[in-house]
Parts: sequence; C-alpha cells; structure tokens
Amino acid sequence: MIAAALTPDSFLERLPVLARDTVTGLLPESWCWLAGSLLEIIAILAGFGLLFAYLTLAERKILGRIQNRPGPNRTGWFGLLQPFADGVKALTKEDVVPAGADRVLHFLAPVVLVAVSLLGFAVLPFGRHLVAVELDTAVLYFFAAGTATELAVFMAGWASHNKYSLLAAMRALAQLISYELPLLLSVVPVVLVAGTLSTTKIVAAQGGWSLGFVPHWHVFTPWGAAGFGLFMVAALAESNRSPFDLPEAESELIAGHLTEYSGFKYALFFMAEYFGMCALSGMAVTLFLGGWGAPSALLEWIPSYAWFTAKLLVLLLGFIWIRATLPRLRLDQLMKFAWKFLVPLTLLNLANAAGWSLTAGWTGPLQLVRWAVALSLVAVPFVVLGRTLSAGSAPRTYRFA
Amino acid sequence: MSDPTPTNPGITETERDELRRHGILLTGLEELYNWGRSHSVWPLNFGLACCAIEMIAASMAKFDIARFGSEVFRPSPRQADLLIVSGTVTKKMAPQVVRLWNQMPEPKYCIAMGACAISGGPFKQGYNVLKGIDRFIPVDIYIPGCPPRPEALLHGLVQLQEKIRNQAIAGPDAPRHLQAEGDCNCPIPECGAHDIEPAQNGALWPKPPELVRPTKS
Amino acid sequence: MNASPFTNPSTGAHVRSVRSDLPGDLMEVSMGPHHPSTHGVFRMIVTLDGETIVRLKPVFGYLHRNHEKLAENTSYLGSMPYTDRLDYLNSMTNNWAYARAVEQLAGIAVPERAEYVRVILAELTRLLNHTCLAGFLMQDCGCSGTPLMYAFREREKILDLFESLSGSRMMCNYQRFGGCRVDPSADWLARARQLVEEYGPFLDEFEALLTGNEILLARTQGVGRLSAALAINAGVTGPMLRATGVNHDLRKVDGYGVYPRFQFRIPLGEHGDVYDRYMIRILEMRESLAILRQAFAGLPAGPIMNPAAKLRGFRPKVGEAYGRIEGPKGEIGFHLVSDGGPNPWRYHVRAPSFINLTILEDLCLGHTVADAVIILGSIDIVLGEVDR
Amino acid sequence: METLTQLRDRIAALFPAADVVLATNPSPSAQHALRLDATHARAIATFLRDDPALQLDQCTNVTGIDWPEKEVVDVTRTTVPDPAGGAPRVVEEKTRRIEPGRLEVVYHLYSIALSHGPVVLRLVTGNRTDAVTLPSLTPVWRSAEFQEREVYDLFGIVFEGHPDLRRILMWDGFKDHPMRRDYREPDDYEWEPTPHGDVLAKAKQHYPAPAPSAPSTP
Repeated sequence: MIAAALTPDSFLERLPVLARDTVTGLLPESWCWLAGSLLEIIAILAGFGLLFAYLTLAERKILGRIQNRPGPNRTGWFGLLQPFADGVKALTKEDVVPAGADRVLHFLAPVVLVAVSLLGFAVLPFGRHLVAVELDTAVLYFFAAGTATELAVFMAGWASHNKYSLLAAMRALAQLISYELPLLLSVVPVVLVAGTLSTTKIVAAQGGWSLGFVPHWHVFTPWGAAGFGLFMVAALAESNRSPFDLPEAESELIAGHLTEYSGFKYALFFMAEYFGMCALSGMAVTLFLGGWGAPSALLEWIPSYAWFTAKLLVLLLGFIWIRATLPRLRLDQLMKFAWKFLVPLTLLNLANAAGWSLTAGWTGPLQLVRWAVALSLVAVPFVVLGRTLSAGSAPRTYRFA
Repeated sequence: MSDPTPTNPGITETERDELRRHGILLTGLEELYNWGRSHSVWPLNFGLACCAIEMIAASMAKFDIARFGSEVFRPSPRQADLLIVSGTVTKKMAPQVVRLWNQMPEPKYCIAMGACAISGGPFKQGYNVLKGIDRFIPVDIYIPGCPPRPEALLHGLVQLQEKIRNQAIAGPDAPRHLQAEGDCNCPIPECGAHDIEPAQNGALWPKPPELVRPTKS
Repeated sequence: MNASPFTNPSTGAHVRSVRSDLPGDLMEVSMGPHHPSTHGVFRMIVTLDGETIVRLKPVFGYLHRNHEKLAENTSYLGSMPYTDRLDYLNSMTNNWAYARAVEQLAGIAVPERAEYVRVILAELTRLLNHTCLAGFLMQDCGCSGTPLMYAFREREKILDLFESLSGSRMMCNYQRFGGCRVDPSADWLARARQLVEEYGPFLDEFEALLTGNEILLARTQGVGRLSAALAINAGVTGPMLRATGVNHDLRKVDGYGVYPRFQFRIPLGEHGDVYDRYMIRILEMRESLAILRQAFAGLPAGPIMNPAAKLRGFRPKVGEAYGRIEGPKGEIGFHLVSDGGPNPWRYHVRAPSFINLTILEDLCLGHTVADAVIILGSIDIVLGEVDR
Repeated sequence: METLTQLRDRIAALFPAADVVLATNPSPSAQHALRLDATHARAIATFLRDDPALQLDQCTNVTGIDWPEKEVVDVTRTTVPDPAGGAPRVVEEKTRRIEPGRLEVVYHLYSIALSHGPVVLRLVTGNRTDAVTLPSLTPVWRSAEFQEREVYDLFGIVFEGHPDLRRILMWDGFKDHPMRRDYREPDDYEWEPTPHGDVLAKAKQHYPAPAPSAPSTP
C-alpha cells in the first residue's frame, strides 16, 4: 500500500493536477481550457507572490545572521509577518510623480517590468506534470521575454526626469547588451546536447542515474558545470543583483532608476527583481540541475515539485549569500568581464559541449580521455582568461620607515 | 452629560482582548493600517552630524534596528517613511532638509535626534545654526542627548510606533495626510543676505510673544 | 543630449538643465548634500561626460556650526567639549591636540602618566577611526553592510572602554590642560589590554574577508593616484600622505608626548591610490597595537594632572601658539591667539580632512562617478571637521 | 635651521625693498613670526619654499585674525629728580591713542623634506574696510587654496591671484563676514528661562526691559 502510494506517479505527485481537473471538471467542456489557464496563472501568482514575500524576509534575516545580528523579529512570530506589514505600508503610501516626469511611462515601467518578469514562469516545469504552457521553443521564449526587463528599467530611468535615474538607465542598457549574450550562449550547449528547445524535454533528457546514485544532470558534466557557473554569473547580472547591481548602485546613484519611485510602484520594482531572480534560478534548475528530478532513485517518492522548490531555494540562497559578501564592480569592469571573460568562455564551452555529444559513444579508456579533454577545455581557458583579466592587480607588499 | 465621541458599540476593548487570548483576531481597517505602517518604518539614509554616527551604530550589529523592521535605510526620500534629523541643522542646510521632507511621500514621520536638531544644542549660539528643526517641519518624536545613545534612538522608534498605532484614521486627530484640508508640504526657506528667510515656518512655529524679562525685585 | 528631458524644464522640477557654457554633451550632477556616500552633508558638483568626470567642484559649509566663533566667546576650558564634536569619530585626539596647543601657549607641563594615558587613548582612537574608515570605504564600494557591521562591532568595544573611562561614548571631553580628567583604574587597563590582544585576530579576519578580494583590487588599485610632490604642496597629511610614499608622521617628526620611547614603524605606500590608502591604514592599526602593548607595559604610576595647572579662571599671557599632533586623519592642529583674557582672542582649527580635500578634484578627474565615491571615502573626511 | 633673525637678515639682503619685521611672540611657545609686506610676500614665499637650506614645502595652516580698532593706553614712566633733593619720583604719563583696526593672515610653514618648522608668516591689511586686499599664496602652496577661501569668507580679506575666490562655508548670497569681531548675528534667539552670561546679555538686547508698572513675574 505504502509502496504504491510512493511511486513516482503517486497521488501526491498528481495532486496539483487533480485539483485543477476537479475544478475544471465542474465546468462545461468549452470553458475548461480558459479555467485551467486561469487556475495556473493564479497558482503561479500566489505561489511566487508568497515566495517573494518570504524571500524579502529571508534576505533580511540571512543578511542579519551573516552580519552578527538577529534581523527582523518583532513583527509576528520571529518576524514572520514583516513582509505583510511592509506590504500594507507600501500599498497605502502616497504615490509621488515628479513634476517633470513622463507620467505615462513612469506608471508603465513597473507594470511592464512585473508583467514581463512573470512571463518566464509560464514555461518552467515545476514538476512532472506541472508546466503552465508546453512550448516547443520554450527556452527561446523565456529569454525573449526576459530581455524586456531591462527595457522597463530604462523606461523607469528615462521617465523619472532625474539625472541619477538617467545614469542608471544608461547603465542598465549597457549591462543588458553585455550580459544577454553570455546568458544565451551558456544555454546553447544544453540545447545542443539535449537537441530540443522545450524545457520539459530538457528535463526529461536529464532523467536517470549512473550507478544508481549519480543523476544525469548536465551540471555533472564538465561543460555543464562550466555552463551552470557562467549562467549563474550572467543571471546575477541580468537580475541586477550584487555585485552587478549597477543600475541601483545605492552608494553611487542614490537608488538609480528607483530614485523617483514611491509606494506601491517601488514595491512592484522590488517584486520584479525577485521574480526575475526566481525565474532565472528556475531556468538554471531546469537546464542544469535536472529540473524536478530527484537526485537519487531512492528519493523519487518525494513529489517532483518539492525537488524543484528545494533546488530553487538553494540557488536563491546563493544569490543572497553573494549579496552579503561582495563589493560592486564598476561599469567598465563589468563590461570587460562580460566581453573578455564570459563570452569567450561560453563560446569555448559550446565547442566543448559539441565535442562531448560527438564522443558520446566512447567507452572504456576512451571515456577517460573524453573527460580529460573536456575538463581541460573548461579549466585552461578559465585560468588563462582569468589571469589576463586581473593582470596588474594583486595584493601588494609595503615598506616601512 | 453624554460623551461627545461615542465608542464603537460593537465590541469593547476587553472583549476584544478576551477573544484574542482565545486565538481569535478581530481587526478593523484602522488597526490593520496602523499595524502595517508602524511595523514598517523605513528611515531615510540621511546623516547630518555626530548623531548620524550613533544612528548608524543603532543599525549595526550590537543594537540592530532591524529587529523593529526599520533597517531598510532608503537613500531616496521617495521610499522613506521616517526622517531622522540626526545632528545640527545649519542655515545653509535647512532648505535642503525641508526639501527632503517635502519629497517624502505621506505618511511620513520625523524624529529630531539630539540636542542640535531639537534646539541648536551646544551650537545654539552659532550664527549659522538653526535653533531647532521644528521651526520648519513638524516633529513627531524628540530624542534628547548629545548625541543620544543608540538605545535612545531605538526607544524613540518604539515610541513612534506606539504613536502610529494609537492614531485614529478619521476625525480631528487623524494624521495630517488623511485630513481634507491638510497641506503636507512645508514652505522651503531661502538663504538670504544675512539669514534664512523666513526664519521659521509661521504655521508650525508661531513667533513667541514679546516676552517681558522677569527682574529680580 | 539636446533631446534630453533636462533641456526644457517647463515645469518647476528641481532638475537643473544642462548648462549652456558646457561644451558638447556634458551633464552636471549635484552629488549631495544628501547622498548616501558623501559621509554626511558634503556636496560635489560633478560635470560628467557619460560617466567620466570632467570637472568636480566641492561645496562645503552644510555643517558649518561656528565652532571657532563659539570658542572665541567661551573660556579655554569651555572649548574642550566642542573639540569633541569636530571630528566626532576621534574626540580623544581632538582633545589632545587642543590641550597641547594650550599647554604650549601657557607653558604647562604634563605628568608622565598622563602622557602615557594620552598615547593609549590616541592609539585606541586611531584603531577606531581606521576600522570605521575601512568599513565605510567598503560600503562605498558597494558591500551590503557586512564589513561595516564587522567594523562597528569592534568600534563598540572601544567605545565601551571610552565610556567607562570618561562617561560618554563618543564625546569624551577627557583631556585637560596639564593632564587628564580621571585616572584609569587597573581594571580599566586590564580590559583595554584584553581588547588590544583581541584586535589582532579581528584584523586578520577583516583582511581575510577583504584585502585579497578580486573585485576590491580591481576597484581600488590605480584609482585616484596622488603624487608625492602634489600631496606635500597641497598640505595633505596623515595616512593619505604616507600612501604616496612620503615618510612624514608627526609622532616621529615632532616626537611629542612620549612617542619617542616607543618602537614602531611607519608603513609607506608607493602608488598613492585608493588601495594604498586603505592598506596603509590597516598596517597602521597593527603598529598601533604594538604601541599600545608598549604603553601598557611602561605605564608609570604618579599623578594624572599637573597640580599647578589651572582650569577655572585660566588666563594665559599674551601670545600665540600653534599646537599639532598626528590625528588618525592627519595633522590636527589648533592655532590659539591670547590677548590675556579668559577667552582666546583667536581660535583656529587646522582640520586635516578639510585640507586633504584640496586635491579631491585632481584625484577624481578622468575617473567615473563610482570611483569618485570611493576616492572620497579613501580621503576619510568627517564633516564636523571639514566645515567646523 | 637658522634662527628667525638670521632668516630675516637673509631675506632683507635678497629683497632690499621688502619690509620684513620680526614679530616676537611672548608666550612660552616662542613661535615668532615674520611680518611681510604685501607687495613682496609672494616672492619671499617662493624663496622660502625653494631655498635649499629651508625647503619650507608645506604650508600647514592659514588663519585670519581680526584686530578691530581699539584704544590703547601707553604709559610712559619718567623719573623726575626730586627738586627737594629726596629720592627721584617716578611720574606716570598716560597717553591714549587709537590703534587702527586691521586684519591679519597667518601662515604656518613647515618643511617635510628637512623636518623643521614652524616658520610663521604674517600679512596685514591696511584697514578693515576698503584696503583689505592681500596677495594670495595659493600659487606657492596649493594647500592655501581652501584655507584662503575660508579666510575670505569669514573675515573678508580679498586674496589677489587666488584661482577661485568664492565663499566656502557660508552660502553665496551671504553678505557679512561672520568671524569679524563686530559681526552681529541675526535676531533669532529666543529668551531662555535660565539665562547665564552671554545668553542673558543677548536676552537683554532682544527683549525690552520691563515697564515700571508691569508686575514682575517671579
């Protein structure tokens, strides 16, 4: 009985789908599609809305712990109601539009940003049966939608009629152009190896285990590990997170493109940033970390969406941890890093992945050769390019008088 | 003699507390609104002088203003709720402080931190020192000290939260921004040839009457 | 930028238009007096070509609270609390500089124990200042508070010592003409000694977190270079001068107090950039720890105040004196002119941060806004002292 | 380093037209000064900076001092022999004269290269109203740039040859020079219940003395 309940296709696994079917089953046939889509939208909005709320709290708490202090703990139990207090406050706060601002664009920018950053969730497979829109070109769609976020940042910066915002907008555009390329190029190897642009099929391609406990996730191949790293770095930049948070750069540009936003519009920007973070992390999970797949056959009885959530949270923790630790880059260094380091590495990684898939048939000692070549193709360029990039800057020794 | 302001006939305070003890939360719009804004007071990242260091210290590990949900020091006045006037306001700086106050969206609060912000403090006799920021903007909480300890600032913040929680959102005691004819902006003084003009905001700080000095008789 | 929204401010927005006398597509940005990284109410009017600075004019005076005028209207002793509020991070060294100027003016001798206590407090203050500076500099570089939190954690420990000695955390008002106000107890000295022993490991931790960080190296090395010749001519003092390689430390040059009795080294930079200024301060802290250990070991018994020194009704003879010491930020000096009255006729503060700012524009030209912020941070200004 | 007297003589030999006075400082600090005349000040300053024996490469401190017009009483004592043949009498003769007001700038020079100092330079204006121009030493020492601006702002001394002489601490539209002794600050001072010293004096200026019929409040 228990074994039957814990098969990969158990009741627990199909619970969300069953819930949807129960609701849509009550409706006439012609309404089913509409109601189903609506339900999915509501589920995504509610789920990620709640995740956003607690991510802000988690960020404040984790930052606090890293900095030897407790963090918010007075609002509700352990500060659990803090995000809702902030929400109530933001909702009721006066909305200020500067006198010289472009009112339409000023209003549109946060709306567009949230809308666009939500689009990506449509194609993410959250579980075995949980994908809102089954697209053959899902990866392409995801990145096309994601690109528009920086455009919204530019809109915000331009419409605010504020010099700091304008500078932030210029930075955002420069960053967009620089980091869209490595972000996309780091994904191409996955598409190449999996042979599909569909996210569900990419996840399916990572199913199964070697020796029963090493999953076939892309991150466990040399090119996949490199691709994952490159993707995460570019994702940090895409979601304007530290150390690439140049458009918002608090110590330089006040609050950058957000300088003139108050109340709920500001909260929307905040929300969009976290949505972007979640979407990119979700994509990284899908492409490199085996999506909803369990890490071991023994753990398959845990529903797939739980695995997806767990992996997502680990990546988000990484985002927060990096924010607590690193200083910010300068704009020219940011671009240098993108063009002279990330782009060459992603291109080499593409070749590496191509070689990997061509030599898929090699066995025995040849398998070792295959691994050695692939690993050196990752490590050698990394070291060489890294050395060139940081040439001239090293810790110094000092003389004393 | 009937009470001019009838209490809410539905439920009394003791009954509500009784219910709360049993795990039933009853709340109204007013309470929710006040709860939200009192637990999410984001200060402006704005330091003037010595007190600013203690303000920073209050946000640091040992004192941690984050416990009260206030560690989000926003650099832009548009997103801030609380202006902590932390230090001496000079006459050259006064127009900028008032401008920052005007740039903050309602509901907004002001804490005058330290003797200088309250009255000019030890520098009161200075020609370029404003004798108290309350001459230009409405102050909610005064924190004495030179500089006040970080604990004093935290106490001030808790007092402010309490003040917000107990605010009625309708009627004559309603906050400034909820009153029909409330003007939330303060006129910005200008730096003139010898002094700032005007020397005070007449609506907030009526010129004290001509005092007659007491004499020893 | 002719089509920018700034050329035609039809409404009453506070954004000023691009100035007509600026050639090409330049934009003028006013950074401050309210800006997260100007360390108070400092203001820079920056002219930008893209993000590159082509002109930078500092604007002072937003914290000009008439320190000198007040001091001329109060007694010599009455100015001592005001000196606390000059550079409000380092009240102990400000006190000492002022006390030294008055002691020179009136020829007051200081007991040996008081000189040792002054050295101990001055070096603790130097630790405090440099630690805070490192934290603030990292904040300017874009860290989300972590280094600053670590720095302030240590600062609190030093402040606790100051508080138990003088009664106040920041505004100590501790030095007097001819000695110190109270004698530190044996318990206090034991606590101070323990703090010094714990400070080395903290510095190691701090450096492990930051000094070798690739991003920090990239951000700070080669940024804001200052040549030794310009630094000397522009009156730059303190760690900023030593970062350019000039061996000039008043503790060695003037040998005031009991500093000649201690063995310590002066770290010298060679590039004069932001990284050197940061590292010189870190290294100076380690030297301060060495001085502190020697001072604890050599602290003699004896009176803390010169019994002949007069505090109330103090009227020095006609004359003037310029007294200076090596403060954490540079040479802090007081110029006093006495006309024989109870108040100084002229009281002037030679504020290191104010004069170190002279070359701010030279350092920032050709760099970006992001660099200007950390260059300003590395100069280490406190507005109470800049504007006085 | 040579003594200030030797230095004065050397300057006098190099700049025969210059008027260099040794201003002694009676206080225990014994930081004596050289008072230069305005016309040669910059040339002498350049000499002090570049002379290999002095190398006063750092101008640490620049201050202004205001000396308003004041009445001085000179006491001359003459010994008058007693006509009666007794002990000679000392007769004190008091003469009053008005010392004209002036503004003074003080420069403290040190040498980093040779580790000596300070050499104090003083420049004096003609009066406090119209002849307040002095040569700027900013071309010689860059460190004087902001400090001379400050002296200009607070004392009203105009420095000729300063690259950017604007107000620095007070705002641009400000008209007074607040560090001058006769500066009257704006009347925004309210009476305090515990007046002492200056506060009491100010309160007396600002508020009328009680009318005789007014009942005095305790």
